[in-house]
Amino acid sequence: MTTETAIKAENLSLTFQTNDGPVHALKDVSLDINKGDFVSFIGPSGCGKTTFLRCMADLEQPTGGSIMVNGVSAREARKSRAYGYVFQHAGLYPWRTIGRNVRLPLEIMGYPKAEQDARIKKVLELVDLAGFEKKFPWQLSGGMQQRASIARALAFDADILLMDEPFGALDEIVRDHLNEQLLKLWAKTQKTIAFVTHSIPEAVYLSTKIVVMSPRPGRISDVIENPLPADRPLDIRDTQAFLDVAHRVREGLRAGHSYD
Amino acid sequence: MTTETAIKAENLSLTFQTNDGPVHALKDVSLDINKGDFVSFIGPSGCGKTTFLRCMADLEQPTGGSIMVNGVSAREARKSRAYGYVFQHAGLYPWRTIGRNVRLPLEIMGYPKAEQDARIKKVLELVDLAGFEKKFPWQLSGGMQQRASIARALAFDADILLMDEPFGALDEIVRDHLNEQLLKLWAKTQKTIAFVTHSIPEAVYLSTKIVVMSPRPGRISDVIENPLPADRPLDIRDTQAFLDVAHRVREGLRAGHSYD
Amino acid sequence: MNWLILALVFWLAAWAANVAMVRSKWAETRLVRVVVPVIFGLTLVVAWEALVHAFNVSAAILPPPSAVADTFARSTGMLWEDFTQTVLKGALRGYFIGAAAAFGVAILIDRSPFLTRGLLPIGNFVAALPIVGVAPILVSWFGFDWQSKAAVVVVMVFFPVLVNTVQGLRETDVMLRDLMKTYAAGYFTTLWKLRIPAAMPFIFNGLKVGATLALIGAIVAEYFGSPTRGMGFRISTGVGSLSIDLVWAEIVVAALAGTLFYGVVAWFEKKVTFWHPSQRG
Amino acid sequence: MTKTALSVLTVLASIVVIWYLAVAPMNIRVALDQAERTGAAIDPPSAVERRNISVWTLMAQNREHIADGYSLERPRLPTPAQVGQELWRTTGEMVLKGRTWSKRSLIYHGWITLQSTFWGFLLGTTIGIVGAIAIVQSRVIEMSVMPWAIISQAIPIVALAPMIIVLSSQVGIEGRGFPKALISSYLCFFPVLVGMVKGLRSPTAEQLDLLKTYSASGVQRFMKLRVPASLPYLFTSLKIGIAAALVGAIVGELPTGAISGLGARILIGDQFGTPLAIWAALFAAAILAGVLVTVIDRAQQMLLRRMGMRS
Amino acid sequence: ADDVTLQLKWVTQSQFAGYYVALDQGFYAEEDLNVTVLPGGPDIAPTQVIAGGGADVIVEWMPAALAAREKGLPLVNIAQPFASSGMMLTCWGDVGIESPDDLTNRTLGVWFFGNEFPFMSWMSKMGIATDGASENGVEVLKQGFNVDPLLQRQADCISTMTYNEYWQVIDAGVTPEELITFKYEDQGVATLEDGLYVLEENLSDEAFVNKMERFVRASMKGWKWAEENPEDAAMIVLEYDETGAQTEKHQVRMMGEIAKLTASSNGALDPAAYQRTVETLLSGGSDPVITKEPEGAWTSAITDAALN
Ligand SMILES: Nc1ncnc2c1ncn2[C@@H]1O[C@H](COP(=O)(O)OP(=O)(O)OP(=O)(O)O)[C@@H](O)[C@H]1O
Ligand SMILES: Nc1ncnc2c1ncn2[C@@H]1O[C@H](COP(=O)(O)OP(=O)(O)OP(=O)(O)O)[C@@H](O)[C@H]1O
Ligand SMILES: Cc1ncc(C[n+]2csc(CCO)c2C)c(N)n1
Ligand SMILES: [Mg+2]
Ligand SMILES: [Mg+2]
Repeated sequence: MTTETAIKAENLSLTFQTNDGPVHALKDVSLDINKGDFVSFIGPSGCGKTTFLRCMADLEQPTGGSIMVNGVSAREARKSRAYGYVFQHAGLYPWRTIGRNVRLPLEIMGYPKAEQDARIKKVLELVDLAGFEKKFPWQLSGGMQQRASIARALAFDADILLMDEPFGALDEIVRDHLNEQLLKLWAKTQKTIAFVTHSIPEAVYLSTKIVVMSPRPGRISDVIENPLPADRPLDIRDTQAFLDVAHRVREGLRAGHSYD
Repeated sequence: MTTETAIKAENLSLTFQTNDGPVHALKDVSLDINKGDFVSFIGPSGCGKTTFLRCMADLEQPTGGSIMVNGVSAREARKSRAYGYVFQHAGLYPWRTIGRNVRLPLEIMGYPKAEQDARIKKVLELVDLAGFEKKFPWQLSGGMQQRASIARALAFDADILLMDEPFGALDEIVRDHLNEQLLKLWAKTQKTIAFVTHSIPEAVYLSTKIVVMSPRPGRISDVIENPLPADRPLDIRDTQAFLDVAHRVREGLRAGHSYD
Repeated sequence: MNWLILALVFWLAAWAANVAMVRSKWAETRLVRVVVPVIFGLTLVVAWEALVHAFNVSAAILPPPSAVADTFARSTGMLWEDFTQTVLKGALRGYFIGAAAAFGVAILIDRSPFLTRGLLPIGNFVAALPIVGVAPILVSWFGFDWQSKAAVVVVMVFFPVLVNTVQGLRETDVMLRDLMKTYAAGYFTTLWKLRIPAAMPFIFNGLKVGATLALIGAIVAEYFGSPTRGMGFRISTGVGSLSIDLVWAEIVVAALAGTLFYGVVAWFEKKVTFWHPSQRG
Repeated sequence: MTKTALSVLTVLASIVVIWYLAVAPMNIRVALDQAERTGAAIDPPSAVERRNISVWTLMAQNREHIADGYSLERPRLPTPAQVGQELWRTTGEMVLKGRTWSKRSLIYHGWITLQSTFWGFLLGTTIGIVGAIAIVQSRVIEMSVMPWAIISQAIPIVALAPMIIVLSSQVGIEGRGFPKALISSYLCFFPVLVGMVKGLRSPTAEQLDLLKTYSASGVQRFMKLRVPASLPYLFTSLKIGIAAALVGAIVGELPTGAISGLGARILIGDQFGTPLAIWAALFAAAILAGVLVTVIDRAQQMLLRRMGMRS
Repeated sequence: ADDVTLQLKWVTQSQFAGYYVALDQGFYAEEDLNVTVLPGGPDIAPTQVIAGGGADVIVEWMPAALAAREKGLPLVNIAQPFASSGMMLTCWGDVGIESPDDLTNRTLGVWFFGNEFPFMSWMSKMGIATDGASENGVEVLKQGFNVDPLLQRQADCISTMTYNEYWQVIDAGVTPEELITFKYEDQGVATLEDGLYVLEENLSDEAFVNKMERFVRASMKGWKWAEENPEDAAMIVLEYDETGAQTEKHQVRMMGEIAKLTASSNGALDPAAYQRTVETLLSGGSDPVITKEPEGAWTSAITDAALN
């Protein structure tokens, strides 16, 4: 099996100029993500996870190094609509119903009307929101909104999915459920997924690769290849293998904090 | 050892009248919390955890049943400043610096100036915010804001602490750290703590008693006495005893959801 | 024709200069922020001068800015006297009385939701009364001197400040109010420590609206009777004696005074509501 | 809804009571002057002596004449009933007599003012919206124009009005409708401009980023995000704008020959010392403003509800 | 037909009856003229309107016209239907004013907008300061559009016209005995009112001059008709009043008073009256209305031709 590179960062640096002086959000970050990988990013608040994801999406301009997506520059990748992005907050447009929110990218990308309808139906079923098309965002709970925003990113054909703490606002049970769904989707579609989370079990449960980051300046402190098998029932989380990986992630994380 | 009751709810019900019809946020909830208890509330989103806490704090008027705090009505308890409350969102005043935010309850309760200063210094150290007195809330990260709001609730002498998901916005490491600190504080001050959380490990790690709630209508589905010893290092979370309690909580929780 | 070409050339050059400045790395400096609108204003003035000359517009209708500047320079004494009468005596006093009264009333009615509900629609109704109708009545009530001008200003300033203050006082975050409840804080403590500071952005909205209205109100009121001084007096009589240049000099004073007044209020707003997201850029 | 109506009525009732009470002191001097001419005994007997005596003393010393103040032909403060009667005389009664469009009918004059208001509003909102779009699209325009938009509002339009009229007739625009609409739009455009700039800027960075990830075009960004996001702001400013346009139309009627319209009625009422005519025109103007604002408010609620906004 | 636009000095009222009569009775049509009468009002300066090309001919007071001429707007009087002035100062009798000398230290209401010049000349002739600061001066108020300042005793005297504001005071219930009036005519400071003025440059245009001859002829015919049929004239004026605010009683009475001012004029300017006006204005003390003897400010050419 030859692996192609989906995302390739080399010596990526990004410094924000603020009135308190420069903030080194990312410093000399290098990382390869293969096609079909499920990569989780974990690290303390403010370590640059979101910034890294935004660089991949060409929403932020690196001040140093380079980043390639699907073999072209991040900018070209964005122009060719290579990825779907799920923001940290749902970010639904309040004046559009759930259905029309999901329709937004399809309208912009010029899908034919009939196909728009079909896709909306499909993705809303996927995230358990069938029947909520006509509701407005504020009529839904926070978790449902987050699911709608995931559906929006899945509605069009992008083989890369960038997800920034998509399940942060959900309670543990719903989260477990969506974790399972996401794994299934990934297995079925072979998408490449970059996934930011704060939860160690979530990172371990979902990913093929876990990137641990540490702050000031933001950099990668550990990259862990996940040895768990591809098929993962929920109770894999009670196995020793799982706990071992979790332990390693926790140690890596702790190193980035100033406690103890 | 004779145990005194700090909070006593009997057949507590609360129904919100909305334009979609009535919402039964709480229905026939009965619970005793002893002085010195650390009680966690866990349950799916919208099951009434916040509402229950707000009833204890006399911020919500029950539509049925009764609630007593420190042997008097919730209203009298509030008037006698019997508790400190930490809201789900930090809720700092943006026009006050962190220091002056913590000073607010002290000003209102008429503490002498010198004592105000001493207390502010003490609690800000406790939550690792020494040196940030002069900053304004928006100049701090979400986690720091949340810690400041905890400091604010700790600054004055209330023997009951009501905390609504105080650590929801924090990353796992900071959260672990604050969990430890909170346990220490509780051990030292013998406060009674009611604590809402979405995290099963957090609930198991912190509490003497875990209250599992379920929605529609909001009620208590399980009350679990935590058998773990009072002295709890962080790695107690890797023990089997811990995992067992966590499992029981998870089962209780799952019963409240419609999945599987 | 030459005048038109001159104006066009100047306009193109000034626009190019502005574009260059805004694109430059100094775009956000205070200097550029001042210079750019000033250059834009200069182009307006040059265009005006050129059009007046090019089309031979009679000075009885629209004098060129050079004539206005000339008159301005020669009449500073009179302009100052008028400024004192209209702005310092009429507009400012009326503004302070109106704003203070509105603030007081807002706090009074705030305690009663009943009054708030009842008064606000009526407030909006009264705010829609055209000043040209109110002014003659108030001049006949309060006489010809500045008192009647101040009264008109009071009426104009009162409702924007009232409506905004009441709204601001109501707008406080429920959670922040609950916090005060957990401290068992009384009405006045909550008012003083929470609701007034939280209402400040709204109050300043009202104060800013009032600032532009105050001057205009004082000037218009002078149309309906005044002593023989004041900006409105000069403007309303200047047209009749064809002293249009003097009228324009007074308009310049009004624009300067009004903008300065607005600027001062906006400066205080920045100081007082520094914490509000809209002030943090 | 009924709760609001009840409170408004209560407040209204108390205002009417206070108003009635105020009529006595406001009108006592004129009432005494008139009584003196009919030969009644007044204390003190001459107007010159009364000049320096407070109204309260005058009322106390001449109780039997207090009532006269409530039926003066030229009151300083008319009673609500007098204003109501005058309003009815010039509106409802005219309609009943079939003279709705007579020159003595306020409906006719209101209609004239309404037309200028309408054109001024149309012109003003167009300028405001187009200006806001230009400002949002171009930083140079924003930096150059915005301060002058603020300065423009510090210029008393009444001072410019005569020049606007003469100039517009010189450039060949006949009739007084256009200058009136221009003056009206001058007051109307500013709130719309400010509101729309705010509205078009209201999308959050995140909402903008989302469209960037779709690689949406500038037009798409404008139509799918900025425009819908600005609608609530648009309506709020339209409500302020229409009230301003009405005031502008009335102001514009002063120097335009004072021939017809509510502004002309106010002026003529002033010139002929018929305060009742002023009060009636004043109330007619405020009622008209109320109606216009309500119409826009209803439109706003309908549209925003369709857009799923909470009221 | 030739178009003529006439700008009046004030709102539609019997003060301008001659023009409305000529319009209504077809006198203008007979002269093959198509006349548009524009009413005036506060804030409308006829001088400005004619400068802007908004009118061919205006009704204006001579002081304002001469002042405009000095300001560079060359107005020329072509006819003078009003032979004498109707302006006066109306005072309360009970405040102790008996003669003009008693005016010192009083508060007086005065019209501005170009109408203040006769008053200023009068005061400076009597040596009374009007700046409000000097001793034994007068306190001057810019009077609004109505007579309230007198009625409410905010002023001791106000400016009135014999044909208009004076009667508003009377209508408010005041008896003539309570009032003291000083007519400018009696004080020897009368200035010519309500003349017809055109721009000098137009007078070199044959066609224009011819048009004006016909206009003046028809207008004077209108005035004489109005003097003979005052009630009908007032009704015609009412018909043309678009505000609907004028009353019959007031307009009929006004027509009666106006007739007294126009009766002795055939439309031609009386050079002696012109000279008196100029001298009054030149004697304005430190701040005269005009600073030098105007030249070419009137012409008899048109009235000569029109009335031959
Ligand atoms: N636009 C910006 N301007 C200035 N500094 C910024 C900006 N965006 C992010 N930063 C800073 O860059 C650093 C990295 O931020 P980033 O949002 O990537 O963190 P994160 O890892 O996503 O944190 P979290 O877990 O809290 O979301 C932080 O210190 C942040 O304050
Ligand atoms: N003021 C209110 N008016 C109407 N309904 C309300 C109100 N406050 C809460 N509710 C409803 O009451 C129920 C319980 O809400 P509550 O906030 O107590 O839930 P929770 O358990 O705290 O949820 P979460 O974990 O999301 O914070 C929910 O269905 C909610 O929609
Ligand atoms: C602003 C204003 N200017 C002038 C006059 C005076 N005025 C000009 S023509 C005329 C004759 C008929 O009344 C009068 C009185 C006024 N009243 N208001
Ligand atoms: Mg982030
Ligand atoms: Mg909650």
